[in-house]
Amino acid sequence: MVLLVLLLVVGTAVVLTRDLLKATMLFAIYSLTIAGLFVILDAGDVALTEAAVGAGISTILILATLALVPAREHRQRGHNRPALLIVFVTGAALVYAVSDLPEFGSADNPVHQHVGPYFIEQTYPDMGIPNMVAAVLASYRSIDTMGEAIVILTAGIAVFALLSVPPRRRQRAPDAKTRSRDEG
Amino acid sequence: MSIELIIQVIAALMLGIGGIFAIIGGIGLMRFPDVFTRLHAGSITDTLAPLLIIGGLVLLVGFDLLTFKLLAILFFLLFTTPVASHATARAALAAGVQPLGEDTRGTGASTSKS
Amino acid sequence: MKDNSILVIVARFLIPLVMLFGLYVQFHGEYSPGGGFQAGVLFAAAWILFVLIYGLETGLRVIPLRVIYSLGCLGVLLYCAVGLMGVILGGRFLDYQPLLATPQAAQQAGIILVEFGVGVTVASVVMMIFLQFARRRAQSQAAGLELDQEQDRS
Amino acid sequence: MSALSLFNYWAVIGLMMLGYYCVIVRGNMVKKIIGLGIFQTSVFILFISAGKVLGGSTPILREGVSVYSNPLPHVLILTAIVVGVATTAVGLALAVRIQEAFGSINDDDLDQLGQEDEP
Repeated sequence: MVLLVLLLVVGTAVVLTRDLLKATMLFAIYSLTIAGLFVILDAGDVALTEAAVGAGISTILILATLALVPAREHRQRGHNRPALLIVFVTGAALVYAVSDLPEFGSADNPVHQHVGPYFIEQTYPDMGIPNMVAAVLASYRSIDTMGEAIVILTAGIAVFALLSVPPRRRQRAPDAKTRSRDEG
Repeated sequence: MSIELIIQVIAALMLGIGGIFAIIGGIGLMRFPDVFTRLHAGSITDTLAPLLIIGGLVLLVGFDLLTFKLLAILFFLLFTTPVASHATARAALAAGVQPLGEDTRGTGASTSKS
Repeated sequence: MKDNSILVIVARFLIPLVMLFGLYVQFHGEYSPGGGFQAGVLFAAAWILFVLIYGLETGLRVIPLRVIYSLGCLGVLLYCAVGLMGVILGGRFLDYQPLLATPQAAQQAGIILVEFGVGVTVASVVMMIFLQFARRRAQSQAAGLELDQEQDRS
Repeated sequence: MSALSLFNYWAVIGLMMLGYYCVIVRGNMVKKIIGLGIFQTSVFILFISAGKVLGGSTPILREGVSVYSNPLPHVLILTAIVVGVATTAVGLALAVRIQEAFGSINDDDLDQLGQEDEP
């Protein structure tokens, strides 16, 4: 619960900073906090992944991008009041909807009635493997995981297609608006 | 029985002191004026606090496979944090941040406040 | 950054440890938290650390570009091949039972192979993505596209 | 107890709305992607909270433990995290290309460019 409050604070800081470098670093802290939260919520595998991917790889990727784009945001022109209204209305609707959810952590929630008990009971007799997450990932739901692997490969190919084209030489003008007008 | 109690008390003390060090480091990180002093606060507590906290955890766990894992984490942290602060300080110097000293007071602080 | 001896020595020391941890996570994933996804990311992280210290050229000499590309595809192909093996040996797609005589051992073998495929794919894709971003910077500097950060500060 | 039993879900909604706000208000594309990341992680927390059983343990079989949390949400989120970073990479690559083509990754600047083009 403390971690959740910390998450809200760090998330607000990420959204509010204008310096993108600072926002990236705060986002890494945010990811690590989430990893801690996952450990508390009994999800060791997910915490390991989040710590490696969220705090490590995505931070590196955003930093590599910031080397290529301006690392600072422009000042916003003040048109965010409707957006705030939308956000608050959506949030209120969601809070209203959430009040119908079953109580947090109770063992007779509908989530735990369907296939979860089967996985918990049958993993060891079926496979002889103590880690149920690995068993479900690679055996019970293996077609799903194959799809994920293909999605990752596709994302890699997409990045390759986007970034392996050599950049064109461009006439530089001092102003950002006139600079790209002749580009067409 | 009493030995276990003593070990637990020592472990709790170590955990508590480690936590206090971490908090002190955080305060220093917020309050100090420029990059290098902040780095000083951060890095020193970053080596001391894990040392105490993981030491306390090792005492709590006893001798186990987990002890080895904890010691490996400690080992890793003791190697990485000083190097990270070294790299940060070097990068700050290379980026042209002047250390805050007697004679440069007032010039370094304005550029390095982040 | 090759001239900074502290970084070089500590990295030389840490990279094998990170890779060892990656292997542990990959092959001990059946008994403790871990698996292909995490191990792949860890392996790629070790390589990225190497590239950050020694530069992209040396990093590509360790794992050539063509190897990275083909490993990414080979991982997925290994996954699919394990699936097809089940079909050929008389089961369903991704059914591990026909692979070995005892069902438990067959399941374990299937899981280990599949996780290995996932790990290889994830590692090489993450390497590839990082490589593209890192290369882009050199290319756009060569094309005169480097941006001055000061101009956009408002 | 009942007042705070849904606290996780409320925090998830708070984070979700933070990410949403970041995506729709901030003009900078890298910031939008970070906002998308916040939104994503809030969904992760929602799933993992749904899988938690109070008094349960990590879903790795051990002696002396009988109550485990539900492993299914963990599997779903495990793959979702890695796919999330892959999509983030694609988004960042698109941002890099837009910066190179138009000299800006800000919505307002790009809007102006579009208005200047059509007379």
